[in-house]
Amino acid sequence: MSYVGRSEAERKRMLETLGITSFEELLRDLPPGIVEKGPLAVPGPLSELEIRAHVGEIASRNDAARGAIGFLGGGMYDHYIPSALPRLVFRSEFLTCYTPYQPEVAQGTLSVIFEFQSMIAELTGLDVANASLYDGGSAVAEACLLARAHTGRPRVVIAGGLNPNYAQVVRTIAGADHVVVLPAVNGRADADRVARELNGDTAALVLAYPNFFGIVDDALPALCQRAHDAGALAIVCAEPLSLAQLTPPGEWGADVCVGEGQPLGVPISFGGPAVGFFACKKELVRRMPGRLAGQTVDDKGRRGFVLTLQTREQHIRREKATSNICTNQGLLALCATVYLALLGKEGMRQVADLCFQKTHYAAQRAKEEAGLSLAYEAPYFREFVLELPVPAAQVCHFGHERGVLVGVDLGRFDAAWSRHLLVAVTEKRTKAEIDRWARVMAEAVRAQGRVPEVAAR
Amino acid sequence: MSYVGRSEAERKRMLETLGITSFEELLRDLPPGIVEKGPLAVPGPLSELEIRAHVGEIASRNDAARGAIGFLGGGMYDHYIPSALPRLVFRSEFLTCYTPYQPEVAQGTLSVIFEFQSMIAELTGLDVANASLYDGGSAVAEACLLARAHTGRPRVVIAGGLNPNYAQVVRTIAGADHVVVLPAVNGRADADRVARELNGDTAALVLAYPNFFGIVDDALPALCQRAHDAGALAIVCAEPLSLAQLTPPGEWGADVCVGEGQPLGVPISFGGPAVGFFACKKELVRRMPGRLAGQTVDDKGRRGFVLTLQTREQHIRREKATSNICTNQGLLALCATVYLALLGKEGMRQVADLCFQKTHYAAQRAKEEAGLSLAYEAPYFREFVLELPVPAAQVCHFGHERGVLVGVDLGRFDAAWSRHLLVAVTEKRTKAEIDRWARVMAEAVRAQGRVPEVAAR
Amino acid sequence: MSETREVPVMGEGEIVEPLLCELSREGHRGVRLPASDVPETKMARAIPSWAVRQRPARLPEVSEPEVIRHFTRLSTLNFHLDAGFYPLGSCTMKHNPKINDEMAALPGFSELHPLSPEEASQGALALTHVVSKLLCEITGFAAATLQPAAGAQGEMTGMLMVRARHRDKGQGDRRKVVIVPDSAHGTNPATAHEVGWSVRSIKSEQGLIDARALAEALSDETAAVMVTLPNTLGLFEPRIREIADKVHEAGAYLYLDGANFNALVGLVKPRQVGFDLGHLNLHKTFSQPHGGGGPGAGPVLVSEELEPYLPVPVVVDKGGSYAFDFDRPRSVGRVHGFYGNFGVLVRTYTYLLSLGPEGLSEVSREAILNANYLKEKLRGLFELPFDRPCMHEFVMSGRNLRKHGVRTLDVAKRLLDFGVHAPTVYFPLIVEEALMIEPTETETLHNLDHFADAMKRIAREAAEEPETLKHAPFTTPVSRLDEGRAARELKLTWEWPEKS
Amino acid sequence: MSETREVPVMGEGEIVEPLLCELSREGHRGVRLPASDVPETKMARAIPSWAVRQRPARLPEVSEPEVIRHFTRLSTLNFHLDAGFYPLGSCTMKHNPKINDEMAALPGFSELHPLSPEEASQGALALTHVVSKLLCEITGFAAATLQPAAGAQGEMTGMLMVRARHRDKGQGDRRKVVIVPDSAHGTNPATAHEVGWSVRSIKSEQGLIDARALAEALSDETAAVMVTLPNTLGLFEPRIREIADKVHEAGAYLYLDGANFNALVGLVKPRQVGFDLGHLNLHKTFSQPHGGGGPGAGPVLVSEELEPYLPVPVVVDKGGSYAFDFDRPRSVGRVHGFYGNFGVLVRTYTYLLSLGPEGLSEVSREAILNANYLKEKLRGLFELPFDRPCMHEFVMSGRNLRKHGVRTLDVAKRLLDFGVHAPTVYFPLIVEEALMIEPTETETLHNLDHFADAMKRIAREAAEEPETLKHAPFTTPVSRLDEGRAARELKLTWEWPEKS
Ligand SMILES: Cc1ncc(COP(=O)(O)O)c(C=O)c1O
Ligand SMILES: Cc1ncc(COP(=O)(O)O)c(C=O)c1O
Repeated sequence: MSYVGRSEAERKRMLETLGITSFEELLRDLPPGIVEKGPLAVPGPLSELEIRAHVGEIASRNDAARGAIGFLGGGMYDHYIPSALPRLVFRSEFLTCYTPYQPEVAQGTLSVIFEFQSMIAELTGLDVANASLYDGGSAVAEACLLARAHTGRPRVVIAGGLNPNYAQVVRTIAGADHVVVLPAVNGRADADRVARELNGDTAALVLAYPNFFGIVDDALPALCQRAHDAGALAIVCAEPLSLAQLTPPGEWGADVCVGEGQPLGVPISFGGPAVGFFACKKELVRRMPGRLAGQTVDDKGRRGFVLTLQTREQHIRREKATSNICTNQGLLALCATVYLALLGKEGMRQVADLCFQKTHYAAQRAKEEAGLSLAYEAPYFREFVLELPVPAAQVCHFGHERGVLVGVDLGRFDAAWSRHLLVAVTEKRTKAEIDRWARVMAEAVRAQGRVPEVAAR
Repeated sequence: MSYVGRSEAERKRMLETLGITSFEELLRDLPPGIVEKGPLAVPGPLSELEIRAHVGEIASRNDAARGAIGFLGGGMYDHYIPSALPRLVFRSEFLTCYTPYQPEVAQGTLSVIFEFQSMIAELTGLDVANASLYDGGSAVAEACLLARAHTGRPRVVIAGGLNPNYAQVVRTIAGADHVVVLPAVNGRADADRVARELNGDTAALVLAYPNFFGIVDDALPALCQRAHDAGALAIVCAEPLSLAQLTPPGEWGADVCVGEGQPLGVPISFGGPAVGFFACKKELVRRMPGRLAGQTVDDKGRRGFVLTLQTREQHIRREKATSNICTNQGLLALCATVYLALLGKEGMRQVADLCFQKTHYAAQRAKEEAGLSLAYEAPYFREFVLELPVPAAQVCHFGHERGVLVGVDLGRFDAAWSRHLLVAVTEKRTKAEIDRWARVMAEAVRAQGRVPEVAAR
Repeated sequence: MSETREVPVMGEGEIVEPLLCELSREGHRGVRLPASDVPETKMARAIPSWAVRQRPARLPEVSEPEVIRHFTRLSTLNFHLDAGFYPLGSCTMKHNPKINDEMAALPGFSELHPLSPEEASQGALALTHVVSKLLCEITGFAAATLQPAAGAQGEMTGMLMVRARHRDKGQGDRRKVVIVPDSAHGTNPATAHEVGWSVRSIKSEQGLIDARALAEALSDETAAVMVTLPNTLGLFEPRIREIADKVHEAGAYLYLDGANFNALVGLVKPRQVGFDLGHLNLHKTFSQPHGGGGPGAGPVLVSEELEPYLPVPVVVDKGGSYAFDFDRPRSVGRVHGFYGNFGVLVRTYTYLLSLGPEGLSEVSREAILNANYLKEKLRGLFELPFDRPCMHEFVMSGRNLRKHGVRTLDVAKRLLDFGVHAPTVYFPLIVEEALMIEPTETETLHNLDHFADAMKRIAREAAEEPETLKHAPFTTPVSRLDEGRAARELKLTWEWPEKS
Repeated sequence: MSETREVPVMGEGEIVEPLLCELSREGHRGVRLPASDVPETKMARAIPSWAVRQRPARLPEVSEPEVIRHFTRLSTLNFHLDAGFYPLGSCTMKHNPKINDEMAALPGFSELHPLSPEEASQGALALTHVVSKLLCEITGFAAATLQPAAGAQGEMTGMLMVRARHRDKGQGDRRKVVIVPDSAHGTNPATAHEVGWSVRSIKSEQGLIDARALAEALSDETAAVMVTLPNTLGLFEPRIREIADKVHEAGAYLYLDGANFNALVGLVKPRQVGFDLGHLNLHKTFSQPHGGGGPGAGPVLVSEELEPYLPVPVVVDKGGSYAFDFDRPRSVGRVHGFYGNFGVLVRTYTYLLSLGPEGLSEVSREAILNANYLKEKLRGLFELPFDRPCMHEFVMSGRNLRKHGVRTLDVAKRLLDFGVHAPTVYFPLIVEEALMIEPTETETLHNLDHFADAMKRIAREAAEEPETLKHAPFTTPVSRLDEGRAARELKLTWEWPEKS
């Protein structure tokens, strides 16, 4: 399959216009011997018909192709995506346009960004939000960089409970030297330890809400206060769908609220493309990373939107930019915007409530059916951790063979958690499916010893 | 799920505007007791999430949901549909617009119809074509009605080889009294018999190309001549994809060429929505059924398209209309137009050739692997009939259980054909699939006696 | 009142979008197919030589990107329901839910061959069966065929069934007249004619069927009376029961043209009112997208008496499995090559499930409320020939604008400048300069008010600056088109440019 | 030369499309969810009271039809690739094949959870693995990470790897300078800064790297040199091998900013030229749609020496099955919460398969031919600061229009009236009034000629009627926007209307 529309006659005409007889003459600036002689060793060309067969076969190797019932969370969730959403998002007007650098022909994209910013600000309880960042992990990292620039201090303290992958991203990007990652204690931040780590060098304290274990950590408001007392910013990494039922971080002390927007209508797609969101107080707006759409008017006084405060960005400010980000996750921010619009005020409350209800029902069934209890006794919202009598990897394998992805083996994150299973239940799971899950859990635990050992990772 | 956007407050405001206090006052013209008291006994309401589960389950009861390999033809074929096609056809601009009665805001639809007409005329070798009819069956019937009106004669002769379903439609619509359906002899028209049936009362002779058995009937040009000699019109029902490799009917005598456009990029969808096409000589244009787009200019001299010759149609001419058709199959004509554009001149030749090649390969494999031979020794293009030593229904059942839809049991059409299997092979079938089919055929035949008897219909 | 803008444009007399033949470039290719993987058969040896195409069909040669752009750009020249309000009377341009399309596109349905063995098509048969049952419940009829591909084909199927019934009763030779009110849609008389009958049109009285005229017209030659309910003026026939009785007394059948069934869903069951049979338009009442002309579906619902005449095949429940029944000796036969527009039925089923009983009765109630509200808002701007509560639509007349030299057509064209589609115009024929307005239930109050405001402005323009209206529309991709020229020159196919 | 049209419009100062908050109506609902089917847990009992939201988030209340219309109408305000030519330099706006989207949307991929057991994700792991290998083959590098979500993140990942390597060699404290040519994209210096290094910019000479300036800049403090090849002027550095040698002699690493790799596909393998590492932009060269800003993917390819530093996890082939390898002690760590933009990789794989070896080498060749052809066609209209054969793009300068009081910005805006997107303007910074034009390989000769004709007309307008240009565009949904006001007033979120 070639997408080039060119006949030999046209090629000849073009070369004539250029006054040359062979294409190679155009390559005269290339050092000799540099042009590859042979063809690349890649497969193809394949027609669409062949591609459907070949790529379809690869996709079929994933459980998802067989409609496995999933109870997986840990940062990404299997939510219902309204039928209208892909129809809108896949309109080529949205899908195949570039970054809105010519606003006169990009009001669609710019209006959507403005709406996304508005709704993220509302959900998080903060003043402003940006057009998107790569994902939850890099959003936390960018927030830390902002805090550093704002406070002029180097140190970042990450309280226990942040998604361990995100903590790793922060360490990678913000430099491990100045990033202190504290362990969770009983699935929560260790408030005393956090307090001790906050010092005059500290730019930011990073908290999670609900946290990686699904827990709504009661200490968060107080910890924000502690951060402020120490002159640091309080950064909250929040799960945005829960915010429809939970008090927004902006109301209990967050200066910056970031997170992963995937739960808002973004296909889960093996973890990406995802969409990081970034909201903060208005005092911090000039240090924000990424694009911002702002309202203005045109020549004729009509309302319109443009990218604004571009002097923060790399293409203007180069090494003095607030971030190096350029291409972002615009299309996924569009997904989130359409999702929030379709569900709306009442739908968002309802979906968050359904997740809450079903999650709590599942925990109860795990206890009743399989005699399993929570690893941490703490309030949780949309996922929880079970303490298993057997390695979680075994239980996951057992479930996989039965078409149930029972939960996330936390041993994949930390060997110390190898008997901990993180279970998330979304509105998509029916009571019957949850009951089935509980039975599979019970069987898996009973089958202990008969299940072959599998790699923990 | 309700699609009504209305709050109680708004409803109240509207009633106030109307000066009434209850909706029921608007029903005062309705005879007493006519309004249903209770709710309808229908299921629902269901959310999209529930509908996906429920309707998805129903769909899964069809073999097609499990990707069965198909060798079914008989009027509809499993062709490759380019990936770009649904993306274009499902653009709401095309999908959710009405019939182009206001041409100023319907140039998209009108241009497409014009292009469809142009390409159908080209493929069939005739002067003009219309915007679509319901399906192949009704297109044949409409052609017969046109012939009647044109000749002022009542009689229609259908030569052997027309799809029996289409013949039935003609009898239903054009009235069985004056429609003579002749049997096929050796899978072809019986030329002598046809000649005898053509008389001074005959309006039309209907021929098929390739015919229902896949055969390219050598007698067709001569039969057209016979029809003309008798003062009747020659109507050819053609399979349009084959026309990319076959001489167009307009070049060997057809006055009207109709058929089923499904092979041109229309999803097979259990037989509908399909798309009938209708092409004819320009002398007959004023008697054509259905809509026609014609070229014109606007106020400013710009080219544009409008529905034209509407005086043929029911909304203007009422009982004097050439047909009662109103709503047609516009979206499917769009599919065909996009398909013809994407495949283009060379692609259409290639796809027709691939069908031809693979069909002939399959027939050869049936002979080699299963010792099966053709029911009719005659040139065939894209499907053929096998003569089986066992009931075709048994072989179909055997294949179904193995995920191969081996062909169409012609016993479904005529009990005399209960050991005839109609096999169609499209470009989608790989050599490996054809070989598999041949093996399944061989096994099925060998299993004779061990296969349980199944209903022949 | 009209502002002006100075716009340097690319030059008039231009082509808004080239045709495929103009985009074609020799040697360009769109999508590719796999090479053949089977041994070659020489076509010349397999096929008679006269039948082997010598000259390739002259089809366009365009690369995939350019094909996509062509149709994408063409699409943007259309007004469509997902862009705005579409108050086309009698067309029920209601919201087209996307979940319906999604379900119809499930491979289990969309890739199902109609000649798959029944055992391989159980889902499709089950769905067909249940949709029949649900439509019977909604209308009160006893049985249904889902085969007709549109309303007009439904009408024809219905008339064929009536004819067969009369024949069975030995009255086939006598009963060959169909009575239709003069407000009827053109398909009604056209259908009657297509089955070989004659048409007797009766004049309406105050927009309603004139019982006396009907009585006079009825005779022992009457085969059927076709009634649209509510009628095309949006009025419910208050004496419909009487009418039914009279029709039955005369030995004829009362046929429902159900194009306007959106007014009745969950409110009135036509069978209970006395109809013997009739069709529904699934592309109107049941939210099937109209696709620029189709597809639709026109299932026909019938009383027990007429059930034996339904087209073959009929899907029957064999207790746990479903099958086609072809063995119906009194059937009128087939009207479709297969089983009708199955994909439309999937959408209909999805729609019914989405709405449920409450949602369905909301359909008619909100549609009626919207229509009456809009009628009230437009009162005074145009004439209201029949001023009584309407059902889901109403008809006004632009007669009062004649004094300014303005016609209904001008109003329709001008509306296009306001982001709203024009209403149906010049139909029904019995109202001069008719404007037939159907808002449907899915339009918000905001949209109704916007429409009313636009109409108000247009009515003012008619008085103050009639020339504006006469040259409207201004903001559409092309301006008014010369329909006369199209009919005179009759250019129905493209011409290839000199060299491509 | 500018024609004028008199258009009565709805009135200026209006809203092109309302915001969701303006469409919101109390009590309206969009999509519905199923009712809960499990016993209720009281939230107030399960969650600390401070955390239970008291006031519902003020989100829009809009019915599904109106949501669909809103976003549909908004979409039509965008120019996009499927509508026309998009000659944005450095952005490679090539055709986005629809089969790529189709494959990425397969449920086996799109519904796959990143924390599914490896045994349940073998397809995704296999695809990731093979895409790495193919990109290595295409670039000549030894290994790859597919984790970076865009080019800039790729740059950062690359710099982190270089830093880790210098540290391992004991030079981490010393080598903290990154050298970039002054023609470099802003992300290069921004990235260097983000990893805590300083930037040394070197002046170009005739649009190329000045070997002497580079030699002067190189020192034992140099960590890396970032080179875009071809550079942002579309020129291939003729002395790239020498440059590589010098960089290596200085103990630094040569980093490829591969944003312009479309010029090199199948033509030149960067590793063979001397690059140590670099990123590709899959959303440019590999046809990922740009989505109005993203997503993209910026895989980083490295030499054997740098392979140990790749981010974790890396997918490894365990002979028949695939697994994540986290046990990489020298890894720089993670740069993404999971594994990067997997969906983009599915598209890339599909694209590579579609093209195959011949198709891939056609990419660069046709892109280069198109750029040179267009450059020739525009010669004389604008200045050509570096007049030599270009690669896939070229840069002109609108300096010559200054005498008419016209700027490059005006040219860009006017182009929008011709159904063509504007080129990249004012970049690279080293060319005054820059116009950076990249046609890509998928544009037809016809489109190039149309663009050249439009540019010709605009150049004429600049001389004859400069005011037209200064007020362009005229045919776009809004006219020129006041960017200053946006920055001053800084309205970044909507305001709810007084009452909704
Ligand atoms: C009142 C009425 N009757 C019949 C029809 C014909 O229905 P269809 O277009 O589905 O054939 C229509 C549709 O336009 C109509 O409005
Ligand atoms: C030359 C160059 N380098 C780097 C980048 C940054 O890539 P991305 O936008 O993918 O982060 C771009 C993209 O605009 C570019 O053109």
